[in-house]
Amino acid sequence: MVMPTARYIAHDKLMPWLLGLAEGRRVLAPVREGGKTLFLPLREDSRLDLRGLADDSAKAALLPRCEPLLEFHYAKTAGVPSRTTLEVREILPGQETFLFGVRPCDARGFTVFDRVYDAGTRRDIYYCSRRDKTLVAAIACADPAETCFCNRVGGDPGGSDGADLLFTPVEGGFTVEAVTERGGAFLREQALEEADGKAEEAREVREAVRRAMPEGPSLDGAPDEVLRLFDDGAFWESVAAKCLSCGVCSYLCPTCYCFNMTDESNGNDGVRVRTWDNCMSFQFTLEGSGHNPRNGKAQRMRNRIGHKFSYYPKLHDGNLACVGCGRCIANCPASMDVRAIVIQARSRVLDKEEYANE
Amino acid sequence: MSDSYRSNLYLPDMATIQEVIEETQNIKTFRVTLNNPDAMRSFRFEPGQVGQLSVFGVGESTFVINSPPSRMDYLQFSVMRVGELTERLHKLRPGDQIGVRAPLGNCFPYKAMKGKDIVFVGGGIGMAPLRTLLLYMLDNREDYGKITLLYGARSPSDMAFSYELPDWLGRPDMTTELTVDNGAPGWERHIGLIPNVLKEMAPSSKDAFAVTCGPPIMIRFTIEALHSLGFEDDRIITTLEKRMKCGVGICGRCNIGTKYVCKDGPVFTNAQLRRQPNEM
Amino acid sequence: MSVTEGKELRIIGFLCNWCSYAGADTAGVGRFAQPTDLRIVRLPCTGRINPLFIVRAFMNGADGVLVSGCHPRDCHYSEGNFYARRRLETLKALLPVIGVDPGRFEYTWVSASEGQRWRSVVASFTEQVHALGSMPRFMSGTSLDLCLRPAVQPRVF
Amino acid sequence: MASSLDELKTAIRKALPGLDVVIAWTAGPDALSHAPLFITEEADVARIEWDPRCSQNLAGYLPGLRGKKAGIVAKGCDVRSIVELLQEKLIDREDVVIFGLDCQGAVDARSARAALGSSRGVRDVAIDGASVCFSVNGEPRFFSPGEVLQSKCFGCAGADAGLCDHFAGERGLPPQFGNPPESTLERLEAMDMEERLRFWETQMSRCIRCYACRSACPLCVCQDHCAAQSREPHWVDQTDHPREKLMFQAIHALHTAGRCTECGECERACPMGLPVMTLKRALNRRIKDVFDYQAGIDPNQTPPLFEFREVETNIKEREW
Repeated sequence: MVMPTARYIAHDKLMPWLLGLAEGRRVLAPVREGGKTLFLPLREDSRLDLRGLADDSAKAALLPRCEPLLEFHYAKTAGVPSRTTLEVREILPGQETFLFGVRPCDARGFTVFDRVYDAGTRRDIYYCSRRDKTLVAAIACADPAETCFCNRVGGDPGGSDGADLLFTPVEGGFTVEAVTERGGAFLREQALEEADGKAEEAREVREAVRRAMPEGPSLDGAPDEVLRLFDDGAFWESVAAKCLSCGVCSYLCPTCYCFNMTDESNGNDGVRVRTWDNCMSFQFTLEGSGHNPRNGKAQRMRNRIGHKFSYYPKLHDGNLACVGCGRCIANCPASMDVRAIVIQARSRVLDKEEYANE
Repeated sequence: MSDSYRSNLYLPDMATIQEVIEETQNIKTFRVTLNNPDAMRSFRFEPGQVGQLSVFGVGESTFVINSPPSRMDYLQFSVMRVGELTERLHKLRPGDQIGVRAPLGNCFPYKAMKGKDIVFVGGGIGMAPLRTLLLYMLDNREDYGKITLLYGARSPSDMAFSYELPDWLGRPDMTTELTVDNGAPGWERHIGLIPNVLKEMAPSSKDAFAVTCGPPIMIRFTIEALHSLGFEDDRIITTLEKRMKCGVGICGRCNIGTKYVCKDGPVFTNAQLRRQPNEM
Repeated sequence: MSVTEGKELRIIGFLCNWCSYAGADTAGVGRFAQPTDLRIVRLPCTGRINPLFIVRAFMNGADGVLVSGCHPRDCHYSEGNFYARRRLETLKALLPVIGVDPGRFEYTWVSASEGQRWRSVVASFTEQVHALGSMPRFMSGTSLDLCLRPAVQPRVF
Repeated sequence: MASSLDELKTAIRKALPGLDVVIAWTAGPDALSHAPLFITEEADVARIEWDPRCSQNLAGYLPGLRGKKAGIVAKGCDVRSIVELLQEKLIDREDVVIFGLDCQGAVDARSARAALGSSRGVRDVAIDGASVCFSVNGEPRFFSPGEVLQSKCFGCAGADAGLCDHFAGERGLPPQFGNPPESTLERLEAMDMEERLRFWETQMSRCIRCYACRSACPLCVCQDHCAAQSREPHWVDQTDHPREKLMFQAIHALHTAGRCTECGECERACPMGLPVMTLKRALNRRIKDVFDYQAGIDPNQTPPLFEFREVETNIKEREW
């Protein structure tokens, strides 16, 4: 299929266009509310905020904070008061969604989910049907924040991995380019003007932001270092010392996908819900017997860093489970910095090995 | 693979409890059948695979299917009462409805074990996963060499499967030893910790596999004892337990390094475990 | 009783076993006419009451909550109601901030012999709650309409 | 403040040999908030920072360090948390060395970021009476305290130097910033009951249940065993309903009633910017009125809900 040519939409046309799309489907976009910019269903009175990275990641579009997996109903059997019947039904999601305004890092985060939730024979139908019904429109970055580091984890501030459409800010508006065939088919149906010369400008904008990214050493290629440090308790104790064991980093992370499943019921009716879970929580691995393989926050931090920079890449062709959005850094109540931990781990291993070689 | 046949990974099959056996004061065995007769008829699993049992309104938990695949009248699960879900399971009676997501996980390498001597070492509820393999091997007796079983529990009254023990003890084609930490009047078998009794028994490690399951501390010392008897790490097989939710390697809590116990396990050789970080 | 003629409201009573529950019993035995909106939860002592019981009751859809125990200095356990008094006084500051009218919650002391007093406490508290009407409910699914479909909505509020 | 910082460093260098660890602040990954620094070697002392970006209350780390000799650098408000921990015997006085500081106000990183547009280029922050000055790429930018400081700074009682083992800086009067910005509690009080419920419904719908409010709270000592994640008792369910999330806030507020010193960590930690200290403020106000008690003032006092009077002079019980 031939991709449609790039299109252009002016700033003042954007909101009406999005609201038009919102007829018949859910449009999620970064909206200013309560002093925060969050991905919320777009309404006429919404204050669209495209200034930078939203405060939450858009992962809830594909993995809601809480989603019902199935519902169950107990009922008394007529005539046999001691017997109950049980009915269980799955609840499948079905909403068409246009997810607008994610940044390239967030869109790339979806590819981290895809490898786990849509893995050949193991397809999570809740995730997959949301993914199938969601068109992802990313906006290339123009103004990276101090905490941005997508360039250090294999990402690109002007990239389009995981997205169907790529918007790029240009003078007066955005260019729109199709990334996937699905995006192309969608774009063809939209009455948007041709981008013409603006496509070239867009390319320059993306080049410029690549140059504007804060520099630093790459964080990939660390899987073995993290593993070799596994038994270095003192190291993990020291990096985890200030951690509060809250869930800010996990819940704002566009790649954290771990979940919990719980039954919640009221009398005879209930739902089995899947909710975001957090590997820094004590309960995450607490077993029925009271034994907890990750009893302390140092062990939990080790698994968190291990998962993102070692285990996941080893299982998935070297791709990190981190896209460098920096939300965990910007929002950590104890100012933890995941970049620094990986760098420290690496230099700790180097130091040790040098010492061993001497 | 086990999980591929399901279109919805999280939707259990409805099942009926057919029989409840009170094994000990805190262990009950449930024999269940799937409500859909076709599903029950076509149900296939291999020894060592697990299932998630659902009590709707409480949740799910993982248990090994401890009946052997060679006996498919029902699926059997033995449950020790330790928490919210097992507490509720223990209150269920024949006829009650539960959910079953099974089979999940890998199985014992029973094909690779063919022609070899087998040493089973089970502690407490850890006997349950061994039972499925043991019965499977007894049902295919000619495929395997000498079979030795050492089963230990805290006290005689904590021994599950007591109704099967006379058969196991009496069979000429296997050697069975029982031990308890604390004896009781009438107890005529071993009194002592499993690893110590194992060392006394000293089964030969030549052409043999050892299969062990039990509390973490028992496994640790049993593996030491097996080493001292000359068992190599790739001939020591254990089956692990972790907190699990999804059962299909997604939810992220049961991993040891890159291995998910629910999907890549629960059965591992000690050699495999030693290649993973030490996070038990 | 005018208040019982209209729609019944959901009023939860947390009563101590030794005084107020017995007092309610006395009122019942004495066949004192009372409104029927109150649903009683019996507890060993008002000192057993976690103020969160009351918050949870409102969250679960109660329109009013009444706590009653032994008179001060008459506590079966000597001092349970003294602690309860402090806790419940503190709780009074929380409820209105989350939108529960202060008139929807009261605590008082009724002894086992005070059947008549129990009757008047119940009558006047019920009347007070009826004057406020039913508690405004959270709209379901504000943030995630998917999660709580009407058929299976846990604890309709 | 350079001189206070030097004094502080000298005091820590001197005390460090007798301590297992000293907790102070150092430059963090974000230019608007400094990060905790756990000092075990003298070389780390040079990294200590002290300016209005030292917002985090470090007292919450102390219960976890029990059994060790720990030094802690504390602003006046942080000292109140330490006092409360001492009162409840959650830490041992003889094991804690308090390095007090004269604080002129602490930056609220969130509002500062909003006011500045970005944290990039921020080099220094200073408070001079009625204005807060950020030096951004060498250019001074001035804001009023209400725009960029934490709301707790407006009721600052100053540092009680008497409780500190060391004190760096001047033991002067606490900063006076004039009119505080309108608080959520005041806004709520102008609403009717149903509007208040709707207010919380909207606010809590944003809550992501990360429990940072709890994890950051220096007085939440249950932590790993919090009621929020317990199935038995089932205080809150795991659905995304705002009611359940508000219930958790009620739990937090009531568990800290008579103990909360309004250090503001719960609100500072909240990644969704929710006004979760409001409930605690309301309880504190009543506790002040009824029991004439303020948490974190006197280490020898007993929190009001841990005791009682047979005759409560300020409680007016209802007549029936």
